[in-house]
Amino acid sequence: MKAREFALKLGLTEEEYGKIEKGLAREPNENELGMFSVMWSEHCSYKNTRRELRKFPTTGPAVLVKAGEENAGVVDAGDGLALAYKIESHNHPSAVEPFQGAATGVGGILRDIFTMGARPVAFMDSLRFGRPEAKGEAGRRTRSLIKGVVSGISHYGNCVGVPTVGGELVFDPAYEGNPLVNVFCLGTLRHDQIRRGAAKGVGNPVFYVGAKTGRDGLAGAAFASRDLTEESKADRPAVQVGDPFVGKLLFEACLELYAKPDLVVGVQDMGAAGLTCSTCETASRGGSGIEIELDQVPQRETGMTPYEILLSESQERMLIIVHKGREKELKDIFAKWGLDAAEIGFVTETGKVVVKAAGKVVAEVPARLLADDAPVYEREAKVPAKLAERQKLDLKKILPAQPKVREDLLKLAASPATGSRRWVWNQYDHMVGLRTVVRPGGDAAVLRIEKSGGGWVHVAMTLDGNGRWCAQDPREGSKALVAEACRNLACAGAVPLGLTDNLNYGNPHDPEIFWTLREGVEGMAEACRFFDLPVTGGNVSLYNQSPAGPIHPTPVVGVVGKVEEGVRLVGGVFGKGGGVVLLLGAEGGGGLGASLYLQEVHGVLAGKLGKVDLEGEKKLHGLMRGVLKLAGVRAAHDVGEGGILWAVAEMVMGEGSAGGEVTIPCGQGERAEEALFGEGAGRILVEVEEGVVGEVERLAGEAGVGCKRLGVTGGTELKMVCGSVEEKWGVRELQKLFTESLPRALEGE
Amino acid sequence: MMKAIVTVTLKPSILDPQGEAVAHALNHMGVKGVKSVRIGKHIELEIEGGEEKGLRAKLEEISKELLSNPVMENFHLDLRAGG
Amino acid sequence: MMKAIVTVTLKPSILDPQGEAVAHALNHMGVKGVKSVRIGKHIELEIEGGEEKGLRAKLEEISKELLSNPVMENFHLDLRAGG
Amino acid sequence: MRFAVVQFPGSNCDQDCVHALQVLGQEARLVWHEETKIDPEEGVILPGGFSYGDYLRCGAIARFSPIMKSVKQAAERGQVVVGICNGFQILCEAGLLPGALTRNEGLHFRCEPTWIRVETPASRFTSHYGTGEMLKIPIAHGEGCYRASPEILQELEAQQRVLFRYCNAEGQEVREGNPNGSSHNIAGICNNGRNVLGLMPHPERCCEAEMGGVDGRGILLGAAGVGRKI
Ligand SMILES: Nc1ncnc2c1ncn2[C@@H]1O[C@H](COP(=O)(O)OP(=O)(O)O)[C@@H](O)[C@H]1O
Ligand SMILES: [Mg+2]
Repeated sequence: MKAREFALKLGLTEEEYGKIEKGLAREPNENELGMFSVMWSEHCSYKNTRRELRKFPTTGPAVLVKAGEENAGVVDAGDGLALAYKIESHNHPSAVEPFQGAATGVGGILRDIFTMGARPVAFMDSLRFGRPEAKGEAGRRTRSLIKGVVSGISHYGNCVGVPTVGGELVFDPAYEGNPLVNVFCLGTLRHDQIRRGAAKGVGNPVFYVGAKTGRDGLAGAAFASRDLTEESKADRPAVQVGDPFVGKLLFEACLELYAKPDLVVGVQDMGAAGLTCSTCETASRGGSGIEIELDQVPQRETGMTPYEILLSESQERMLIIVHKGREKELKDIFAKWGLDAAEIGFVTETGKVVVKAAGKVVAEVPARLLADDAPVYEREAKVPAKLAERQKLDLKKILPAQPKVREDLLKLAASPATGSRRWVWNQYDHMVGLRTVVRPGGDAAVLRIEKSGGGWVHVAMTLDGNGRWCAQDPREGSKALVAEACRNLACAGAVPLGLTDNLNYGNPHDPEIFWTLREGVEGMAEACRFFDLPVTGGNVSLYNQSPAGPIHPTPVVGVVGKVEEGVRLVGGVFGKGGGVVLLLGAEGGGGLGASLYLQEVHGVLAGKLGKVDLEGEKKLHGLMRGVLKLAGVRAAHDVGEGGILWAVAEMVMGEGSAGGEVTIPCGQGERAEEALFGEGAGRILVEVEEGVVGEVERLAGEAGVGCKRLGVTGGTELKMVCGSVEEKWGVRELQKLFTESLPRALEGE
Repeated sequence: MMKAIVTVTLKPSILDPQGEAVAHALNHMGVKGVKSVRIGKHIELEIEGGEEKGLRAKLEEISKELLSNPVMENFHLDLRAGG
Repeated sequence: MMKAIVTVTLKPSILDPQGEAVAHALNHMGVKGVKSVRIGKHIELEIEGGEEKGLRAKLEEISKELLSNPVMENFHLDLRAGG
Repeated sequence: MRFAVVQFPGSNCDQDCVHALQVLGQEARLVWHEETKIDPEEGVILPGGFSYGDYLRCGAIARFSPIMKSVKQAAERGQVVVGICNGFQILCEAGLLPGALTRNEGLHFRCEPTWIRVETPASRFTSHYGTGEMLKIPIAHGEGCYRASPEILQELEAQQRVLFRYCNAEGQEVREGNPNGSSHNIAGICNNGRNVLGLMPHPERCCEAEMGGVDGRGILLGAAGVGRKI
């Protein structure tokens, strides 16, 4: 086959082929084309989104490693401590094989973190599926996807001993054919422990460590290799299998290795595009070259071709460059942990990645050309033709003449879409490591991190996305996301330090989809700038669509922050009763556009979110942190999806929590449903003791933030007044619906 | 009464972390010569009635849809009389 | 090259919740007459060399000591030539 | 007292145990599974985690680790040996405790606080508590369903070797308080010499108020031979 033809078969374009030929000044061979096809794919090169990603703010006083520099960003957490964190998607692999797809997603993000020199200390997962209660085959398929993904995450995360402390689980028909599985990992390290993925020092040996290479993940394009017989094709698995046991040994061995002074020169994990990616990226970063011999690569299967070895995506492998003469120290550590460590090559000054097999050169490519010179495209963007129509909302046509708030709330409580997520996080070890101070179930998880000299720093984190908001208004929706994430942190008394994002969208060649992506990025960027929040990295997942259409535009953000000194952490549910409920922030529901309420209760997705008042948010967050320093604050919970009534309900549905009696303000001309279920941003509910109400009001006054007394806690009922609407519910009844809805939907067969 | 035994094995080039760990352990324990270990499932089903028409086809379907994962596994069905 | 297949099954008195779940699912899927499902392990070992003296005894020992847990499982060993 | 906390490949509560013991004023050192030396005056902890990935069966491979011979000897000499979660599974596989831990009846991994009831103060591990005292201690396992033959179960009961039982919030030994389906609601047992303890719940996870409670302290302090503080 001609090189050009082969290139096209691998998914490269004519234009890209031309660029390769020009860069090499000759015709590329098949191995080289294979390498280009993966390195220049969207996944590795961000060729369709790079221009957009440049819009994010990436600098700030706390940033130690910037977005795009290394495998994960790193921020300063004070006291010499640093945090490395990142989010990664495994949407498509999880759709094919949910258990292994999700598990290897966890393994992949884990490697990104310990590659930085950090000890991984927490995971979070953001999951989106179709409706589990759907009838027939669709529902059955969705339920098995959910169970497979959750057990895959549980399998990997639990086994490596890193707690999964939070996340989200969303059901929406928009994800039926294309689930989203995004995983986040956080690691901790000292400033002086940060590792770089650069190959430096001519003559330094390059080691391959970890699991052996097999034909894993040689999917799609790579199948075009003509060397395959029909028979071997059938065996050629696109599915990568994760081995968390080896994953755990690998990170322990690496951490032990890093602890040796001046031993390691550079580290890089082998993720997508395995050996190809890790060699050309380290060489490119180091401004050097690398020469490797494939015969030295530990192999699990026999008869693998250079092409297969170069492109394999076998899991749990790393590339490590050490100083010459120190090889034995590395080998000893890996031998102790029972892992392969093979010297496969050395650093050169040529600027090229040279690959040999049995001593013969099988590929020779300038590292920069592969790693950094991928084409960058400007995609066409167009406002979706139907957007304006979709943003219209005529409540009169949807809501009943008389509000049915009692039924509405029961419906929400009984829906698997809104029910307690305990079924999920009970399957995750969220306590291992003795750091989890605030467990899953609240607004943000909080971990304690030991300082070098003793004592603790407390770090909060949250993961948030909202496809519904972003589908209806990609710009404001994305802004609202960032605001919500920061608000979640504020409820844990934390100042946000950095953000990582996962952009989940459909096909970027569709101008309407590209427009939503651009709007999303610009909205997030604006909010980040406003909150002084650097974006330290992230991931892009495109082509998320099924025959039924694209998914909702779904950016997901992970925000980490540091709990302020003096903050007393509280839960998000009412305690024993006898407290006062205060609403901090804006009054009024903010309208029902794009709300969970309309979708869950009335089956309508219409309208859009109100404009986000970033200024008001910022003040609110500051106030919240201040309030948490007072004695006598019992609980805090932000108002998000489902609106204020749902937020109050969540506060009474916690284990052992008391009921309450609240009066919810209903604005002029506002329908009760709008006041109760509207998802306007900028609101937090707190429960405090009577004695501190005055102090909270004073702080709120100083901050210029609203503070309204809604009622009191206690009793076994939730009673609510809103304008002329008055309702009550038994707390036990709500709790039962809330805790049982998800397990029933998933296991009720 | 019929008895069906469905043996589910991983496709040859799919990684078997479990098997690898066992092989590793055996070598470590001084058992020589173990080249590879692969671990699959052995599933026994007891079915009421005799070998009715369509039973085998039904079992093939179950084996494929529920008992094995065709993306990664092969299965072998063995159907015999007796409990 | 020798191949050993060790089949590990749960003792009859031990509950098999996973098997029960599968049986339940089968009934739910409309497959009638499945009285019981029991899930065991199918372990294949490849061993270098021929059938040397003591190999079977060695494998019996491994099966008993490592591959199965006598508290709750039985095993069956099948040894044959060929890879 | 000093404890040797054994690190198997795949252990992941080893550091947690060391930390908890230190919080309680005890000494602890990590011992790699390939070592063989355990001092005669040390206690031994086999921590939780996934030794050898929990492949094949939990604890099945770990019990062949070189250190296990020494652990066995230490147990025979009457030294304290505590297996927590994966450690309990290893002790059963190694025959230091009877029975086996099988897949949770609900088939899911479960991580949550559970209520357990102290069945008898007659062991060093329970010496800090009274009969029937209730402790809230988290579990985190997929295979913690205790099974043994009727004879063994009877023997365990007759010899008062069931030290901890799962119960509901009212202290009753009922099904809904049993997170994994264990026979007799067993959460923890000891050997005949009462110096070897295996339990599924993680006492090391509740030795500090910030971690959500201190109910696990007494178990570890008891293991260390520290008398009860009234
Ligand atoms: N997939 C998941 N994995 C772990 N924890 C989850 C998951 N989904 C939800 N949670 C936890 O459940 C709680 C409720 O989730 P959610 O309703 O999304 O909270 P919020 O609206 O405050 O962001 C949070 O503490 C969250 O971390
Ligand atoms: Mg949220």
